[in-house]
Amino acid sequence: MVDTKVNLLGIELDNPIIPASGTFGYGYEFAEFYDINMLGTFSFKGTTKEPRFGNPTPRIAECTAGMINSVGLQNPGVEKVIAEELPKLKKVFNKKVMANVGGFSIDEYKEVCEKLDKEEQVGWIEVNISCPNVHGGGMSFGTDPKSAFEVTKEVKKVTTKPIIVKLSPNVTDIVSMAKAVEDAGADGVSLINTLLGMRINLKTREPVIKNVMGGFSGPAIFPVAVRMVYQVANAVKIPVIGMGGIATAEDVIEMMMAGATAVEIGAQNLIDPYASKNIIEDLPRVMKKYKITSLKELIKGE
Amino acid sequence: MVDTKVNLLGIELDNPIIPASGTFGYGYEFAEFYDINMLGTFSFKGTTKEPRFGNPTPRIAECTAGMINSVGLQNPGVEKVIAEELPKLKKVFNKKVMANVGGFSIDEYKEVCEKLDKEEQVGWIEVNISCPNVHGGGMSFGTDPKSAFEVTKEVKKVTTKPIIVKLSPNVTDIVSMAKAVEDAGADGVSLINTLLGMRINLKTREPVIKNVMGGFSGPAIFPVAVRMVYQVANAVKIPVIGMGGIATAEDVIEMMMAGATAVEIGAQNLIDPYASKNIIEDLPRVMKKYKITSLKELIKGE
Amino acid sequence: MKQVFLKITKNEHLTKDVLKMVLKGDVSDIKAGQFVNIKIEGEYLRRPISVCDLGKNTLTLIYKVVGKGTEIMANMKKGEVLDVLTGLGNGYDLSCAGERPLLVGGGVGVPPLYLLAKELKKQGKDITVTLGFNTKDEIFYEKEFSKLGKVFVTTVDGSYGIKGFVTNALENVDATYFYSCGPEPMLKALSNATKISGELSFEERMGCGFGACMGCSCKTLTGNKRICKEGPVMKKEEIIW
Amino acid sequence: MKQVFLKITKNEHLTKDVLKMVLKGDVSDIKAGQFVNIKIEGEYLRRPISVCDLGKNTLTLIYKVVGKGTEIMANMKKGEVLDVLTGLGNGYDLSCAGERPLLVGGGVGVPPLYLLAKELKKQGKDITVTLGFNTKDEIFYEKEFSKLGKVFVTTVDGSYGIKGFVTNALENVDATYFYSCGPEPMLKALSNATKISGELSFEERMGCGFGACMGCSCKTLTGNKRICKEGPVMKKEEIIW
Repeated sequence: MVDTKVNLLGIELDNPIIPASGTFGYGYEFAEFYDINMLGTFSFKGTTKEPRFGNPTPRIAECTAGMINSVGLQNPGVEKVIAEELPKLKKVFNKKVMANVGGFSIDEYKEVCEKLDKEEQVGWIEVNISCPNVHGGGMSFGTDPKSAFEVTKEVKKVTTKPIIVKLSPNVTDIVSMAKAVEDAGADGVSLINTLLGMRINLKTREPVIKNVMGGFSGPAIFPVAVRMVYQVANAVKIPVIGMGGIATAEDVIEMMMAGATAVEIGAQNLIDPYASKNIIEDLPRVMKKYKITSLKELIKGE
Repeated sequence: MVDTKVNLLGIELDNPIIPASGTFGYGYEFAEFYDINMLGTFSFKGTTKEPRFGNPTPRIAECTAGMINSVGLQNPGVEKVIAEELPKLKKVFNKKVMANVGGFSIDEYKEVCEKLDKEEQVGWIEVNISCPNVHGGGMSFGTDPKSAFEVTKEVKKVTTKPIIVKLSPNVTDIVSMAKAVEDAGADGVSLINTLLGMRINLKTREPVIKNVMGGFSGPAIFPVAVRMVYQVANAVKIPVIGMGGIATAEDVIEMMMAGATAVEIGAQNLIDPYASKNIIEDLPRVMKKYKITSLKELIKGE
Repeated sequence: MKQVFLKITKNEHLTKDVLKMVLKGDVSDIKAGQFVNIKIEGEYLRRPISVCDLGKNTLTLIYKVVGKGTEIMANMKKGEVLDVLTGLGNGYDLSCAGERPLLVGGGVGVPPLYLLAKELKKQGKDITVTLGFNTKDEIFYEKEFSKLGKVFVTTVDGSYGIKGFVTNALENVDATYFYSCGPEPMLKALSNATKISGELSFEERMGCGFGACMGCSCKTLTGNKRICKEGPVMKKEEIIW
Repeated sequence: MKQVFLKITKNEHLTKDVLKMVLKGDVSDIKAGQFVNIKIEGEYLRRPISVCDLGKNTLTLIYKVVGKGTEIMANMKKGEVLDVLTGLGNGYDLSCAGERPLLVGGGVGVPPLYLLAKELKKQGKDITVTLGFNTKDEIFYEKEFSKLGKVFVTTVDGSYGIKGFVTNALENVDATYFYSCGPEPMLKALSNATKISGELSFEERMGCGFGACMGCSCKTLTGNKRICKEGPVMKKEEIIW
């Protein structure tokens, strides 16, 4: 028997598979498809202080081996997430969930993180400083080490649970970003968020996405993700959650060999609602194939 | 009849199709496959002052919808290019060629550009400040606007032909890079060079590429390329050559709608030696389909 | 929602750009007005196609070739097996039909009305169908609908039936409720032209098609809705034009 | 180089991991020691496979399943048509063989020696063949080679033939020249173990396979060479180990 367990910042996961924020709603919808308790955990839909509709449609574009989205953090707002979504989730998920938080100012990040930190269901808080689809702050926090440091430091002041900062790949130097949030007290980092991409409709000669650009994800971006996870894992001491185009159990292993402690599955959940389940079920076979007894042996420093 | 002609910095091209540097050698090898005079032009193998072997092998890795290379500017050196490669090319190509120049210092860029500028066969000089596979300068010129400005300014001093600066996508702000070289006197920019990527061999648990990372190209990166070309074309007044994952005539049109005056075809030449030829032959059909009479009508400012 | 593997038993042109595909397999839990989401080899996103007809083990789709995904579909052969998510979307609410429902479809908005018409017919309703096309060559399924109710066809260029838009065929129709599907301008014109209540089926570029990605959201008077989950069918009264 | 479209007429296992594929079509201009580069649906790069045998209109390839590309190949069916670039690489130089050439192959390095052996046989040479495998179950083509010359088989575990490496079978061989293909450690050992001159065929990860990308370059005593163009066959004397 192979051992798929990993430890993510003090909580043992049955496996390293974590559906990524924005591709798994608040979980209960996928619970109609399969028992989501089989997951390591999942990161819920990026939550902001106020309810948001997000960007105008169309906000989806097809790409070779990937897709662009410009949803723009549509969510019901933190109050409603706590009052309605988490109770619904509780009925179908008995593990700790990862709370994903978006924001437009340091104060907003602080307020939302502080509220979610008090929720017993929440095991980790993933602070998204890298959403490419919101203006007025979200992205600049993700591309400027100083801003990233600030938001991390302030969030840490008002929280007790592990803070994982989600990094943008749209930067010259991913290592300096990771080090900045590590220095500010981040307990972990997750990367990569989407690459900024664009498509044009040849018939209308206009961008496919109403918002012109959006976040590009899917297997196409996997080599960039592996590279950045490798760079960051070799530069920081905190755990790295790897993501970006993972579609198979082989990809999971490759991402962990690059230095990830756990992985998030994003776009693949959207083209196959059973993707995360299938990957988990296929992991033991792939581990055996590559003579891996325990996933922990792949993790740097363990 | 549709008109595929475009004007690239004073020279009329029969069509906007330009095989990209590093995927077309010094041209004469492809002349065995088809008459390369049908091309708009092509950009020859990145040439440096001294002969270079490049990086250790393996220097190629397979990716979903793309590949990684870490060739590292293997070339016979500028003297031999002028003495041997250009004369061989002359026998099979009667158009102006684009000279691609790599380097490790401003002096080297200057010296190589000055020499190639004197060659009658050379129509444009493409200054590659963005090769991800060479250390000691090549990449930092491509990620720092000040260095990019400097190298462009110095090269312009010793050349008379149009200088096109090839930009790296591995930056936070592609627009500031493009503006820097425009301010320094660049006549045009070409983008995107490859994204920095990495793959790991699950059997050996080591990077596939001996040099660990390399340049990721192919259809996978097309949405990033379209986005950056769009951003740059909207920010500078000089012509933009668009490249990055172009595989079909439709992609050419999309890149031109994003703001490109001409396009370079890269990785696709490697998986299909007839790719550039096929794209040129398919262009009129696609233009008719999308009711484009002349490609010039797609180019911004024309 | 259900993931099923269906075998193509027919895939043929009805017009130059419109094809009919018949699939065989587990088609339980599919309702009129819903759509299926098809995995297409070589494309990343699935392609949502509205349900046109349903047999005991067969599903009929009618689709228009509009891009690369539908081009690939058009070249699929009998015997190929497709990975299909079924039972997606809310579907039409048959309980509102009244005695004399009006069905209004435009172009590729016509197919989803067919299964609806069959089911309303089973309930003994007096059905009127108005089908709008650009031109004569694009017309399909007129005969099929004729077996289920009174059919008016409009063509924009007047090459067949009533010249103009579907709204030009509504004047003498005395209906209790309407069901519609078609391009947004048609839906809006229809909504404005009718005093009765009704339902309209919308299109949007979708990511997942099953409510996860929020790609296809729209604002309504009754809150934000996902076209793929709380839609594609909306009540006339809740739509913000 | 030539781009051709070849139809699969056979694709069957020789051992657990090694398959033999026979392709039909235009196979002109292919020489012993060359390789072909095959477009594989779903993969980006072509896959280079060495030429094992050649008929009037048929090409035989023997390949080992080592990754995703060859896995896809192993699942290809009779009748499928492949996009193949042929005539790639330099091939063996038959003019150096002398009267008693020695052919040494290890594992999947065995196949390219077969066409070579056939052609040397045609020239009336006295051929000795040494084939190295890990174990008995991995052996293939021993019988085929036996028709062309004297064959020694070695297995690392001694489960068949001579126990050890191909070099263990060379002691009593009196050859004029050697031709070899196999893993690099084998080639090196062979090169060291032989006093005669010879040719060795190398493997490297390739981008294009036809000399454009410089992905597979290597340094030799006679300058930089591209494995795909000036190689894959190198003279013993020019190799830098």
